[in-house]
Amino acid sequence: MVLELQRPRPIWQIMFSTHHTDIGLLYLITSLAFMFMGGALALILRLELFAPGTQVIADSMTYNRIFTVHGTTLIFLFILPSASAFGNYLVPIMVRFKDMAYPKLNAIAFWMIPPAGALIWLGFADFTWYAYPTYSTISAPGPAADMWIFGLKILGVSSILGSINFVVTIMKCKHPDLPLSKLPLLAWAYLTSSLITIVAVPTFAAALLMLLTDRLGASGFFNPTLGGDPIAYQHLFWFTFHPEVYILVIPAIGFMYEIFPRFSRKPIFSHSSGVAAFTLLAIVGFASWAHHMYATGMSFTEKTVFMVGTLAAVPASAMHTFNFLATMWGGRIKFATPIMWAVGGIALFFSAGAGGVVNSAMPLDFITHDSYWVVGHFHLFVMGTILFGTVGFVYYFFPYVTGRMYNEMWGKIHFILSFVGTVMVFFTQHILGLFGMPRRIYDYPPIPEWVQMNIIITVGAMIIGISMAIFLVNLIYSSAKGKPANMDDPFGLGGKYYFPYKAKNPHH
Amino acid sequence: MAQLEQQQDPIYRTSPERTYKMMAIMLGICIVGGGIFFGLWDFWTSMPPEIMGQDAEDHGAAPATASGVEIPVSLSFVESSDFRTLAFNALPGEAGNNPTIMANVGDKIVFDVINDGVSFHAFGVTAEEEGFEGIFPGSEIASATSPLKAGEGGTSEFIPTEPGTYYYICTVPGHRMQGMVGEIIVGEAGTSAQAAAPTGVNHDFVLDFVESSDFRTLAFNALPGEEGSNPEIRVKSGDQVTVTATNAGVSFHAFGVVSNPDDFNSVIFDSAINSASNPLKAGESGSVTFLAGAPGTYYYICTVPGHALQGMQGSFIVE
Amino acid sequence: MKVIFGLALVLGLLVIIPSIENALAAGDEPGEYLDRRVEIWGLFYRLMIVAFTVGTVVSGLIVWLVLRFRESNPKAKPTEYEADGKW
Amino acid sequence: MVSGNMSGNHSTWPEWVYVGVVVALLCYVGAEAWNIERIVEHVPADAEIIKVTGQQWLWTFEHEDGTKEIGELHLEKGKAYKFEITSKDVVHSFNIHDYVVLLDAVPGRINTVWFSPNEAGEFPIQCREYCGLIHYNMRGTLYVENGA
Repeated sequence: MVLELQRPRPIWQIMFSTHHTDIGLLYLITSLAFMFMGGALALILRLELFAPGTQVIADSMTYNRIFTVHGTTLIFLFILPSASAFGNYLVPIMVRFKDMAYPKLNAIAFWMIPPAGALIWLGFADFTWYAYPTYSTISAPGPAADMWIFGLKILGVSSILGSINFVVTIMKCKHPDLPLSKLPLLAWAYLTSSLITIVAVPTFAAALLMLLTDRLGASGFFNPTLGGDPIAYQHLFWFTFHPEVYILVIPAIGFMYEIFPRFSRKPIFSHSSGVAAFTLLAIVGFASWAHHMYATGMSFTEKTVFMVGTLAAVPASAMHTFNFLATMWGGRIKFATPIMWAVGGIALFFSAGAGGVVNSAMPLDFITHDSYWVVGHFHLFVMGTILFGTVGFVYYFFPYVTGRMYNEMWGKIHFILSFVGTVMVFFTQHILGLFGMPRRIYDYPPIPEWVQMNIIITVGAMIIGISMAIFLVNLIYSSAKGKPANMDDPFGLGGKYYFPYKAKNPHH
Repeated sequence: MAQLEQQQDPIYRTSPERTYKMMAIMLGICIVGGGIFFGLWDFWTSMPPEIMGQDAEDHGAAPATASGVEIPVSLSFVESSDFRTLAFNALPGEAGNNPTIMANVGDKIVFDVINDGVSFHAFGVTAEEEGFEGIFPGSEIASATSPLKAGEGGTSEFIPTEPGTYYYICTVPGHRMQGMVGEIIVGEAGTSAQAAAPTGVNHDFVLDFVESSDFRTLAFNALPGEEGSNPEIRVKSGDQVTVTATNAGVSFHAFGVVSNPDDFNSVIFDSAINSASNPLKAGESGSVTFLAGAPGTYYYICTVPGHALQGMQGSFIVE
Repeated sequence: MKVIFGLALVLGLLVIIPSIENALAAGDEPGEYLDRRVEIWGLFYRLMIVAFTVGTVVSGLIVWLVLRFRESNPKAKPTEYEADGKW
Repeated sequence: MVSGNMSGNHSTWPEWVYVGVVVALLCYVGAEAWNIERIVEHVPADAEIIKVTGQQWLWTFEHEDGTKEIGELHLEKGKAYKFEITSKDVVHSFNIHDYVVLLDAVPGRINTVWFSPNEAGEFPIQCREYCGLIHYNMRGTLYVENGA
């Protein structure tokens, strides 16, 4: 809380303020809360799959509802808001402007999230986080499904508003003597991911409306008996949500671009290649959506086109990895908690990327489609890369927000447990997928390999659960009683760096 | 970033008080939210989506002969905890599940229905073997569009005008398929709807499974439109019936008498020849002998899933 | 830089060899039906070889970087930027 | 790309080499995948057609000779079979993992995939696309018998 550190105000004043750091704080707290809630759901799912037969969940209806909300929560209510959180804190400071371009719009964008979250959580729909018709139109029970649709509608609008705000702040409110080429890479990350959002998300908004009218029986866009086509929805959906993957991952990469040079005591290896990679990703990211749909009976040509499009997006990510490693090379790295998370993040980022390349090879889709391979693959991205980058940055930012230090030892323990758990869970899930276990099943036949691997996965999941509990306690305890941080150099790295809490952004 | 680096003011750090206040707020949200969450947990998934074109046609037939007999029936909508199975009075497997109502033409069946579930339901009587259309006027209580909420109830009456099998159902789309359907078996006026004592009379029927050349239409003895397709069988209650079935097709088949052709699992009267899991292969044949039970209209079908719907069903009327 | 050279070499070979064997193997399907299992899993394992080779190099590099350039490493010396404290 | 002002004074050629290697690898992957897909998608002319229909929550199979099977599929070893897959209600995904056969069953569409069982035995058939309550148990069995 930049201003919080200079002039304490009652909590309600922070809640209803339009100041970018206050809104950033609200975003941060909300998203972390939802992270713990969604994670808890994951643990329940894993307990259920610990062995064949019913374990902790009474029926498949409940199971389906839980995994649906798990996915929806962590993607839309944790990852997106957490990115906006740090964006709100840092973008105005990085472009040296007193606030976001549209402070009130900013506040509105945030306050759309709680009601959306309430809709999603109260409804607890059961049609998976991507709500394919015709299941979602003719079979999914309401009103839960409709509440989900409205919830996502609101979240979509919220993220578009937020993105517009970021783009305008960066492009128009940038300090005149700060050229784009000198803009910190984190700001570049927000610029690119916001641009992607603005282009990609409206498509899904449209798809949601069609879904709703179909459910109400007013139309048949996706209903073949009325001349519609379910595949159309999948195209609309993935046209939004493959770029969404980059929307989610780019800020996390940006966090790492803050952390690596800082702790390596060395500037980033190549600022321009980072910028190039971001831009490349933002463009090429739109050429690959249908690689999620190889199995829907696409023609050889279509498949080829989208495979090429997918592979074309890989060099960009590879350049980031190179940049990180080259930045560490020749530095003098202080391994505080944040950079540990960042390094672990790259390692898993690479594994996920390699898995992704293998995935994009058309024939292998026959093996991996909708199996646990896919689950393991994208969880390596969202957990291994995005969550690692984010959590690392939470630790990095903790002193600037609270003026206190988190507990270093428990931070490291948190990282080690999470890393071990992540590897146990998601690498095993890849193998489990190769053994043919489908996603989203409430129960599975007692095939020995499946049982063994599910046990390993559940144990790993519990390890992650423990580490996250440690995280929670560390956050709460340290923000209350942690030892006061040396605000000029909380991590004892020496060197001058911009310190957010010094930003002269008057409250208004 | 020169301008950012002018230090000013002392630094205030988050204090325990503020953290605890924060925690209190979030805990409050969790408790209130949790209350609503678990309170309404099941309600939100209690309504299947609208399916287009659901308007009941008007049968409008007045009772031919009122027998003066009044049959009071009280029903309650019940739901399994997970909403996958719905039924009347008791869940499948329990006693009194979807009770079959025996009546005669002209009898007045008075329904007293209450919604014991937590989701929405509506009541009606139809002759349709599936779906929720063709509700007899006067037999409905509430409707799919303005249903009975949990705990609400209502009454209606139904006077069958011709013998046959009718169904009392939940008219909320989908609920019938989930099990909210019971039968009303209506006998000829006057006859009492009880299984008569064995009469000793024997009937022999030969039913062959036949299939159209494109294998899309299935039938007994002859294809639809031809002479003797799906012959109607009429026997007296208590007669001994022997059915000999031969699989004249190339697909798998099995025989059984059921009261609801959609429900190929519940074969009545021990009338099954083989089964879906162990069917008659091409050319094989089998035979079964059983006693015709209570009067009413039943169906003999192919008990392999889907075949009855493809046409392998004929009416089996017990008088 | 050696690492990168080695990487280039190994992977270069990995590209060339299978593509040659492909060129030879292509086009003898008719008669006996081909076994899609063999084809697809074969592809899978070839790609896995590539993935794991690269993976070994990358993760090895990461581990080495972490050990070599950590603050506590005896060989560690201040970077050129620490003097004026700007980076 | 010129190294920006924010970067240190160093050469960027290693990055170019690296990017080159990555691109080469991707080309290899793409070519391989394209080639195998081409081979696998080429359906033999004499493949027997099996109509597969998915519905909540069972699989129906119709052989060329009209034999209908539910939840079970009896095939002969050594023959080639082409599945014509469709769905009655929601999207399912027809999957025989042991034979790497997988394709969505989409209402209103007929998707085709072919394979040739070369090994007798029982193999599980499952649904790989979420289709509702009993999705987890929408299973069948493929019996591959030694043909006469």
